[in-house]
Amino acid sequence: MKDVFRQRRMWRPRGELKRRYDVVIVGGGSHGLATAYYLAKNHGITDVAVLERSYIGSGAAGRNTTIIRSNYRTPEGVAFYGRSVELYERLAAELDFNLLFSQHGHLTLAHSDRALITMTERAEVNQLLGVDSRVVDRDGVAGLCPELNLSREVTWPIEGALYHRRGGIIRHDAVVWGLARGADRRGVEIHPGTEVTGIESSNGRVTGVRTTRGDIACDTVVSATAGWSTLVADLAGVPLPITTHILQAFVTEPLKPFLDVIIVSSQMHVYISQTDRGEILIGAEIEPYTTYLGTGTFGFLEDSARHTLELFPQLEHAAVLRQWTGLCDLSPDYSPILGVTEVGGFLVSCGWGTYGFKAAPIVGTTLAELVATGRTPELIAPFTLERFSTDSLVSELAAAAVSH
Amino acid sequence: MSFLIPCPNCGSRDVNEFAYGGEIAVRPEARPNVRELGSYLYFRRNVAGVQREWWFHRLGCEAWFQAERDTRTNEVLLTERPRASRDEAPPGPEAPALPDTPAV
Amino acid sequence: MRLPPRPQERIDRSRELTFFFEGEPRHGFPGDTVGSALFASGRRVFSRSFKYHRPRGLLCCSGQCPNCLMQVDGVPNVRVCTMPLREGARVRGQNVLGSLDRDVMSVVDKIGGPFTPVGFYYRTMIRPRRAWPLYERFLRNVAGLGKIDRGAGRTRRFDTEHRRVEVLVIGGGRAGIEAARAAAARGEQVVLVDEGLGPGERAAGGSFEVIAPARALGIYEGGLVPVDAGQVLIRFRARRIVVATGAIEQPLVFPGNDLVGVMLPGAVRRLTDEWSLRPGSRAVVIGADERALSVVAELRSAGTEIARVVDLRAESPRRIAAEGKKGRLASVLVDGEGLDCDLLVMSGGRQPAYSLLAQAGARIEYDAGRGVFVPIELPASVEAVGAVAGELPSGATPAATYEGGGKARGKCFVCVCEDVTTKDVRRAIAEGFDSIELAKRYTTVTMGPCQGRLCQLPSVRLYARENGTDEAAIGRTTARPPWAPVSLGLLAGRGHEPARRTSIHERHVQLGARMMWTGAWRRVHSYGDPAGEVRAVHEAVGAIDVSTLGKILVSGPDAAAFLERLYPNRFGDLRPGRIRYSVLGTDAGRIMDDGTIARLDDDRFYVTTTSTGADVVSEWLEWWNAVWGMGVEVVNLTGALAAVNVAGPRARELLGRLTDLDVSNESFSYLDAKQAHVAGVPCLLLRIGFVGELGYELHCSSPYGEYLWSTLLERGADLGLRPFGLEAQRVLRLEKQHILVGQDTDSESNALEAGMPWVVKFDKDEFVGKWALEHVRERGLRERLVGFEMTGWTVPPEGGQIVVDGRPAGRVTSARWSGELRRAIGLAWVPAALAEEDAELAIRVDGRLEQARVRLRPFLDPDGERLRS
Amino acid sequence: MSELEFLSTDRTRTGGGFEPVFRSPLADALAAAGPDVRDLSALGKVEVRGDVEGFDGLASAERIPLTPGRTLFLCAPEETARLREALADPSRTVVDVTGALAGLELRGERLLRRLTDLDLDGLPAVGAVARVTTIVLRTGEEFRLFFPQEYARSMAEVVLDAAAGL
Repeated sequence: MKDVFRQRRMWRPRGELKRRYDVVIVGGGSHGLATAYYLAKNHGITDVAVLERSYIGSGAAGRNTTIIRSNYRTPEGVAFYGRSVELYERLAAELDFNLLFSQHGHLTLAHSDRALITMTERAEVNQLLGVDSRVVDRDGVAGLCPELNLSREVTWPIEGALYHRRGGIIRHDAVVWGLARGADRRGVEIHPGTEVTGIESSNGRVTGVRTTRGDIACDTVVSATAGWSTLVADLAGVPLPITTHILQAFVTEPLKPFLDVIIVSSQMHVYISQTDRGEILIGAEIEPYTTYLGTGTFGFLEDSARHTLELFPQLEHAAVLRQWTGLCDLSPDYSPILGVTEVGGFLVSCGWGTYGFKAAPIVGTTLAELVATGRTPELIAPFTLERFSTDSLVSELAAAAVSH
Repeated sequence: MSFLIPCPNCGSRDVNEFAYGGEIAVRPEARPNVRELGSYLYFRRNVAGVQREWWFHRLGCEAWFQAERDTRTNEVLLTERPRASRDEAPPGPEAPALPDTPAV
Repeated sequence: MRLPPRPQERIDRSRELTFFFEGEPRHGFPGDTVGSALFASGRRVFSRSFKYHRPRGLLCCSGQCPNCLMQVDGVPNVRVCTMPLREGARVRGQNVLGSLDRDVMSVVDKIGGPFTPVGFYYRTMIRPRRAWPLYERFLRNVAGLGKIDRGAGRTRRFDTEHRRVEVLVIGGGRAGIEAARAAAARGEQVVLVDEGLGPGERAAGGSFEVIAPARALGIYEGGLVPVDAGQVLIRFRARRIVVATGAIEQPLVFPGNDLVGVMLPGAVRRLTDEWSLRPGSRAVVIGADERALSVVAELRSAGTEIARVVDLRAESPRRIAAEGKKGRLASVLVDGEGLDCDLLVMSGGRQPAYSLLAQAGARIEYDAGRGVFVPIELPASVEAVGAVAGELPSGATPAATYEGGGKARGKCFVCVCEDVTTKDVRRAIAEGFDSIELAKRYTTVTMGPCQGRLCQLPSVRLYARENGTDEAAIGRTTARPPWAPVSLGLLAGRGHEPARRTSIHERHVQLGARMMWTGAWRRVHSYGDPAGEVRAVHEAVGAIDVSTLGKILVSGPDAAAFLERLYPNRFGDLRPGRIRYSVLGTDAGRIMDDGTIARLDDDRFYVTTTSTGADVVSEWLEWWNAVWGMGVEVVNLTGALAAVNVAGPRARELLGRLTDLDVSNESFSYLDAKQAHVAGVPCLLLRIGFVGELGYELHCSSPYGEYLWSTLLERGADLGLRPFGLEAQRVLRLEKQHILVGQDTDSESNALEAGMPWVVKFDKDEFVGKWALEHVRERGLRERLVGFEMTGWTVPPEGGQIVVDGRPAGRVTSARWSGELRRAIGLAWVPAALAEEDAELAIRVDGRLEQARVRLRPFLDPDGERLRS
Repeated sequence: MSELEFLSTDRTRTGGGFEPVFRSPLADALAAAGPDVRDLSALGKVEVRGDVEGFDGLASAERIPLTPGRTLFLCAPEETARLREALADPSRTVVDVTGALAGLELRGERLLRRLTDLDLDGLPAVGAVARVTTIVLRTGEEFRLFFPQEYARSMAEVVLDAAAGL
């Protein structure tokens, strides 16, 4: 209890950059900080600088809709995110920082029998890999979330759902701060307000980075910059198969508890949860065009509101308090791109689309292992950048490219 | 922001009326090897700056056109009807493919 | 309780309105808000605060602050100070355990304060993990403000209206009205919107339209300004936007600054002038600008005694603190001098209400001279006038923060929405949350219902002081739209989703069909007896509405060459009047759709697509046409034509009754296309057989679809004709191993692995996807789509897994019971090694493994004799 | 098969016990509508791909340019055949879209404002009406909407509902 009252700095203000670090991590979000934390904790590598252009957690880590789950479609994805959920479950105790992880379950609604087939496929794959996930029918949905409008007199009646009991929401900022504190305490230097302007290499290997606060020598650079990944990889001369899009979300004014489980409608591309603060948090799908401009659209509010009320007409009077956007780095197969590139010592974590935050701890542990040992861990081997040059995609997409 | 796009046929309209066709990629002239094919199919410049791209006016004239847009501001600098040319190939439908669990 | 009639009052005393507070009747007048009527009835406590459940009373009386959030007619979080009073309104307090006056939860304020410093929840309740759900349940229950009625449905009508206007003026204060008048005088079309109830009178005589009360929600690009006008959301597209949102009165920060009875000057002015109410009997006035001081006269005229006026521009007290009893103001201490009072008017200056401008792209900077943030560098076509532009009277002193120290123990609030105190902010800084954005997330200052209106400036000032820097260096947090909270109901509007129905839809409904969605189409699942429908097709004749099929006309001198380059199958040599099937692939070699293509004549082809693929395929064809610039026109005819598939051994007999066309097998063979009148309706007839029996697809102009359908049913009745739906069709096509794109294929499937190498003509010079398919051929197939039949009686689930060594190795994409075959059959993706006739598959069903055998050829009529018969 | 007869609504034959019935896609949907809403679905509609600059074959037909290469012609139902013939030219693709498009006539700018964000002073135009691609024409306070017939019921629901809200 005493820690509650003691005023103690979460992380130290760092002075000038050193001239050299063993490892430079570009991006002070959940992935960059997790990688730094696990480098220090699991491998004793502490001569690490995390360079963040703005403040820590200012990008996707602080803008996502905080959902954690592992009920993916591909065996590779299920294994990877499954391990991530396990790590998340232990993370609060490990960091001694309450991440407010609410595992109240995750319901992906099916509005057609075609959608139910995909749900079944996911449930079956999930179960074979030990992930708690099953298809429930309309009655099952009613039991798990009686507030849902199960009427047939709506545009998209609910036919069933995929239920993932261990899915949940977590306090995203707390994850960032907890990891930052953990890394800082182990000696990692966190430098906000430091923008990388160049990546130096020689003979196909990274030798250092240039920043707005001076140049640094290093052997390893890890880019964990989500929507900005292309621009950072360009500095190293590494082309990436990703496009940058905005994803939007909004919250309502705080309300008394109304919804525990997370509701996702694949048909209407809307998802709804209620935060511990009482806000109803609603998100949608990415905007289809690429952009680096993170301002929100009004059409998003209108569409999401319409879809939300189809599911929860009771929320008619809930009032939208604020909307925001984040940048997403979308890969062609909706699976991440993790690990080595053609430039030695330049590693990436990108291609997350909208799933990045769910993977923070597993990205941290696997990338740290890769940096420390030079070997790509088995769990992330399917997610190499090389797969796009060898016709071995790991597709989380279910429907054909155009029909669904 | 929900920016406006000046459709060459219909005039300025909200971006939501249009389908985005992706940045204009160069289609190989001759048979590419697997690596070159992957590069053509998947790798994108994804610039923060002016990008030439395809748009289709779905809720309007139902025609394809090309635009130059600054991806940092979404300002559309110009739009024009396509000029037929072999090397400005559509790489594939970019927008419609989404996983069955959106964004979460 | 009311003062004698006053000149500016807005109430109509000739009529009384009755409303209910916590079930008890109360009275007010037309012109009252719920808030003013409650105040008139003697109510002073309007809400309980978010965290400490402290009593809160009217503070701003202008809809800015969270202090008067109540439940009105079941609607939570209503700002009652601006909500017009309605007869019969039912008003309740919210976020209380007990009542507004006796809230059990206020114990948090008494004892919880020291134990619940900012961010305490991050540091506690971590172990044991098992206990967290209990803690969490508690946390969730104490959080939140209003309550949602779980059983409620949509009750109100909301509409959306689109309007174009030359000049939109936001804000009906002096500057806004002047700007509107000026623009109107220049002959411009002007609309002015204002949040208040009274701008209509103020603007009288102007030649412009006034919409009030109405709130601009934001300035989105392209001049889109959505305006909340109550039941209607007006989406304005304005050529020019004039922002005249004024400035927001800022509170002072001192211990006890949230007590009931502490008010901003605007609240005092509205209570006295508009509703003829006395805000208090004895007042202390403390202000950093003329706003506070100017209410002194009003207070006097309302009979309020003035205990003391402190002009912070003239004197600089070191300490200010308010003290209260049971949450209500009792006295104010100014440098040790105690002043009994029940009203404290405070004014920390005015902050330009720049949020709309910031959202529109203006730069916002701190102006040290005036002590506020001001907008600079406005985007084109957006103007700011009046106070929001920084036109504030000079001489206002940036307000300091007063902390109790010594004996003053009261909490000193920076943010009343979230109950954040100066102590909390200091602690956050000491813990390392030194950037304003980090601190915002940690302390939640500016994240509450006021959206920073009342807490942004005080918190920035406090940061500056604590960090030993100035406000400009601290900056501000991003202003996020919407500018005012807006209900989901209003945003959603009426909520219609466009749905497509075939021209035969009503007949299906009359036949008792069970309808289902495929894409935006409503289609028939079955007419109640899918098995019987299947039998009819096998044994007699069936009819299914296939109007939803995509139908695209490709015409022009290059039409053949165009299709030849686009599809993997060959079309250059297709004879007029003949039909060929193909999948449609991407350059990655993946299947995006499939369908038949009929050549109508030399330069016209009739292309069909799947029901959900029509629009995308048509866009895809247009796209390549734009790229290649060939002499081709692509016309999407999907909705133009109704289509009925008549199939079964007696289909020919039925067709013969309806047309003069020679329907013999010799002159109208399998895969022939012909035009003829059927039942007097001109039709395109395609002899194809998705369902595996002798069959014809009849395509005719949509308005005749219903007639054609009815005639078929009528004239086919004696042949045993039955209408059939999608469920029967799925069984029938599965018996033939015909694939459904999107169900049996996914985003990665190619024609070779999907078992259709015959559709890919590698000897063609070029076609879209050829390169990729060549690479697939060279690397070898990794997986295959194959047919299977179950050894037992179980039908495996669609989506079920093929298991090899305990791991998922493939999946069932389709599975049905075939009454004809008396077996469970299906299609599945399996590892290429298992794609051999009779290979054994283990399929997971309800957690067990069931056996199946691979079948590479159609289960029924493998040589297509029925089709060709 | 030189003419695409099956696209035309005026090529039916009566006889042999057959009396084809043209049924408007709005027939059921507008049952409850007032006199201010009229069904225009039966009007002749012909879409032309290609150049129509010099075309003056049918004076009574209304011409609506959609894109430089696409034009829609409207005419009285009984004139459709003549219009098709007049337009026929090897350089053009002529498609009878009479059956493809449903048509509605409505009164009142205010009602239209609740259905579309098109600039009502810049008509004719093609744009979203109730989220459906629609050709919108205006004569004073009268508006004509032409949209894919499969959306007829959906469109009618929205239009009648919006009218009820005024």
